Amino acid sequence: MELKITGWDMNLVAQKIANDIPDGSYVNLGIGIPELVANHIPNGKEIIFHTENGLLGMGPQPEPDKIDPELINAGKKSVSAIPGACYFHHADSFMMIRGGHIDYCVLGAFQVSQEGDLANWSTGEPNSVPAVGGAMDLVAGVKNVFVITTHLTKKGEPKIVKECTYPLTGKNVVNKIYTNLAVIEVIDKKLFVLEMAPGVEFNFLQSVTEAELHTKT
Amino acid sequence: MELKITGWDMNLVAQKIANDIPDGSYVNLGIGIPELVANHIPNGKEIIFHTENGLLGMGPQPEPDKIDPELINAGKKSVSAIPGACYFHHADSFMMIRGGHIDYCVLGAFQVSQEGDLANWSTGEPNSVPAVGGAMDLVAGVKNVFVITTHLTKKGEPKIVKECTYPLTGKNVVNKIYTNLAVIEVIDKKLFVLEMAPGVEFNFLQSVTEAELHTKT
Amino acid sequence: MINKIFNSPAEAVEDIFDGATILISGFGEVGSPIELIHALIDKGVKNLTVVSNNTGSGYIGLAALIENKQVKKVICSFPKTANSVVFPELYSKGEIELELVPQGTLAERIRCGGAGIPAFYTPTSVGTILADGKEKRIINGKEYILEHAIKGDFALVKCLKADRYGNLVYNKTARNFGPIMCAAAKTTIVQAKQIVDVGDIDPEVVVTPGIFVQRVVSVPNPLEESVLIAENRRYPWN
Amino acid sequence: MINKIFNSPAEAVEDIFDGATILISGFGEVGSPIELIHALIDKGVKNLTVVSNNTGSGYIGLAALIENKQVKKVICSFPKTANSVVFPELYSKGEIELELVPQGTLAERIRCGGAGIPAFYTPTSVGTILADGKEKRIINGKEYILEHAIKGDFALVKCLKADRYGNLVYNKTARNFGPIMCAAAKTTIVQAKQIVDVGDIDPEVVVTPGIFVQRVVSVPNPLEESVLIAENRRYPWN
Repeated sequence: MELKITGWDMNLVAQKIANDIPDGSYVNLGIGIPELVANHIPNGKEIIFHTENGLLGMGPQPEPDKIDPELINAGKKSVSAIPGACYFHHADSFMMIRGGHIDYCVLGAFQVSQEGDLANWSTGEPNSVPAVGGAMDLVAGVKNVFVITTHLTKKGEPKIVKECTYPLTGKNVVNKIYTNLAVIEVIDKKLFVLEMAPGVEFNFLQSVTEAELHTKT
Repeated sequence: MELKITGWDMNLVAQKIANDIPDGSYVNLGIGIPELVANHIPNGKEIIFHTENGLLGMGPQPEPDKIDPELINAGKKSVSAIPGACYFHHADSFMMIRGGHIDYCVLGAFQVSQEGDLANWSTGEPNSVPAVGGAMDLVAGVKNVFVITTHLTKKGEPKIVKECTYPLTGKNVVNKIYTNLAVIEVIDKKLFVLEMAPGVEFNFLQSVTEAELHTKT
Repeated sequence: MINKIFNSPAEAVEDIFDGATILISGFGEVGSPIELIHALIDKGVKNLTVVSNNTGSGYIGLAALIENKQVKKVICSFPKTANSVVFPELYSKGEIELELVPQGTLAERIRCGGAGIPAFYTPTSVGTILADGKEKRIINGKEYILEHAIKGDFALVKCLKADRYGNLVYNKTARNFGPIMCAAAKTTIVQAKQIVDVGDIDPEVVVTPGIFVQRVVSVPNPLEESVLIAENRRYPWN
Repeated sequence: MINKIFNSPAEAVEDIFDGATILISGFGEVGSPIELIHALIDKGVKNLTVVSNNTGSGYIGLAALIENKQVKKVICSFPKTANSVVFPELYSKGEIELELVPQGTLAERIRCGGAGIPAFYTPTSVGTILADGKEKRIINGKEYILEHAIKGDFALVKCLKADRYGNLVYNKTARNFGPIMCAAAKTTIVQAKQIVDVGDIDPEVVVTPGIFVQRVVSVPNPLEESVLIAENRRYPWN
């Protein structure tokens, strides 16, 4: 399937997430597109970013002359530490995640099911090397799990499906899905469309979504 | 029973323990008589004392003008910290104990059984307030559990018994018993006399010990 | 903007409710948040479950809270100390419940409460009456018992320095149960001797990351329990 | 006298034996004890089980140890990174075993190894294939799985400063798995950029207490994995 409608730019999607996260939240951003969210925090909002490799209060990539090779994020890129940051070891870091102390995480997805299952760590291909990282810990522990993703795969297949065919990261864990076409909330194992990109109508959205969609009336 | 033989002074018993603990050991001393051990570490031996309320490298009671009310030992007495000491929280402190990182602990006893069971936290009296502190953690986790005690109770009853009648602190946990009359090792659930105080003979020692004693021949 | 600083102990404990489970830091008086406890006495909520290593001394702080009949149950390892009078008396009259827990098990149960670990196996207390009724399990040939996490509705904690993010450092052995209790409560209320600017505490030496703290109140000159006891003081003040 | 300082990486790893389980610190290259790993390559023991978050990059450090066919099995959360070539190739040929563990579960299993906790329940991986075959249990209405502690015969760890007691501090996010691995191994071997006098590290800021460390070796100018990879270097040196 090829879309005529490209919808929102992913930076705009990231901005929507940044707007939806309340002031004072503790937030963990997944590697890749989720990292865009950090660029869009509105002025005056204080958000504390957690990176699971042992830093609370992660700041932006530093100027080249300020780089410390031992200060990185979970994506292994150089970052900085804001005033008021702190370092800790991995067990303490995942205590924050598993213990429900992180308010929001933003993750990418291969698939999200209509019951809020997430598949984002493995395509299940037999010859690939499986790698899970902290994804399963995040979805099991973080209070609100947001997914940011293109609505369709590069091949044009729906990513929001009735049931995930890829190996799960967690069951019934996703709270909101932000795509280039819509913002969708998972409530009681049902998907409710909160917002659609300009030019996108409900029937069209449903036609590019395998899972059943609902509207809040 | 009243003993004609008083045997070693408890300071001398503490000194024997101090001599038996190897250089470089990490040691936790119980409250009361066990604390005497710290006074008898031979010159040149470096022993690191752990106190379960969060200090490794506990030093002696400080001069009155050096007292910090927030620096205490498990007996809630003022202590000092040696150079190279460190502070930590209670979960980390008992990680050291339960995880088998402490080499020796020295504890008092109400009773020790011939299989090395220890009772040292409760007399089981119905109206008393039970209080266990860290005793059960220490006997469960520390590599070598030494008991220091008078051989008999104040009423003259044996403390080294066939079976403890008081509630246990742990089963098969004691490695060595140091009393005013003898040093006794627990090997394979049997008690072997290693040394007797001057004037104490084996038959006499057995007569004031309910548990069966053996000699290493 | 994040600002966890409250104006007074009274304001900081304002929403503590009847029947709440409260974790209270301290090993004896060292690390005990006396001013927060006294604010809770002023407030007067009842039927509390208190998790703390001891039960207080004299008629100050935790002992005064118990004396004031606000505590239904205590979970602790050592409910008597040299000057402990209130708890032993109520306990012998059957007027307060006690769950006695080995100190290391208490610490680990609290840590697990903050870490999202609901239960764990431990060798401590195996073969003793404190293991009675607990699930036993042989793992790699050794016997263990199952223990469950402890979580608090609130934690009352004392520290040395705090910033508006809730980052904390402690003084010496006053650290004790503070860091693990901060993480194990829904609402953690901290009294700090000193409030410092964000950035003043080196990120390498923060002991309690701010994420584990919800409220901070400045108590620059905290009372010393043992001094007050020596002066025969009681709270509410006699 | 306590002196845990060894003269060289070679001397410090001298008694590592065939079939040993080795915990190796680091998140990617950050915190990875490259000089200790290279000493282990020089020594040449085999059939090792390596517990580490990743599997190394290029042909340096951990990747070189694997390339040298010394590793039978890796226990890790993320066995591939940008420049990861060695492990994926051996794995696809079935020449190395992999136990894939979620990162937080890996950290907690290691912590429990050091804490004398043999097993614990966790919500992580419930409902996924990584929970297959694991004991499930409902606690307070929620499903958990049972996970077991990981202990090492040895740990190889990198830190910033150490003293002769083995007290350690780390630099920034190079702390990662170091502190928990130190506690979880029978023999913990640490490479420090700087050896300082006992007493130089403030007791309030020690991250790893010396009790968890058996050997310290000075490596004042540790290699940087990514720099070497950019230069197409391999170990043993090409």
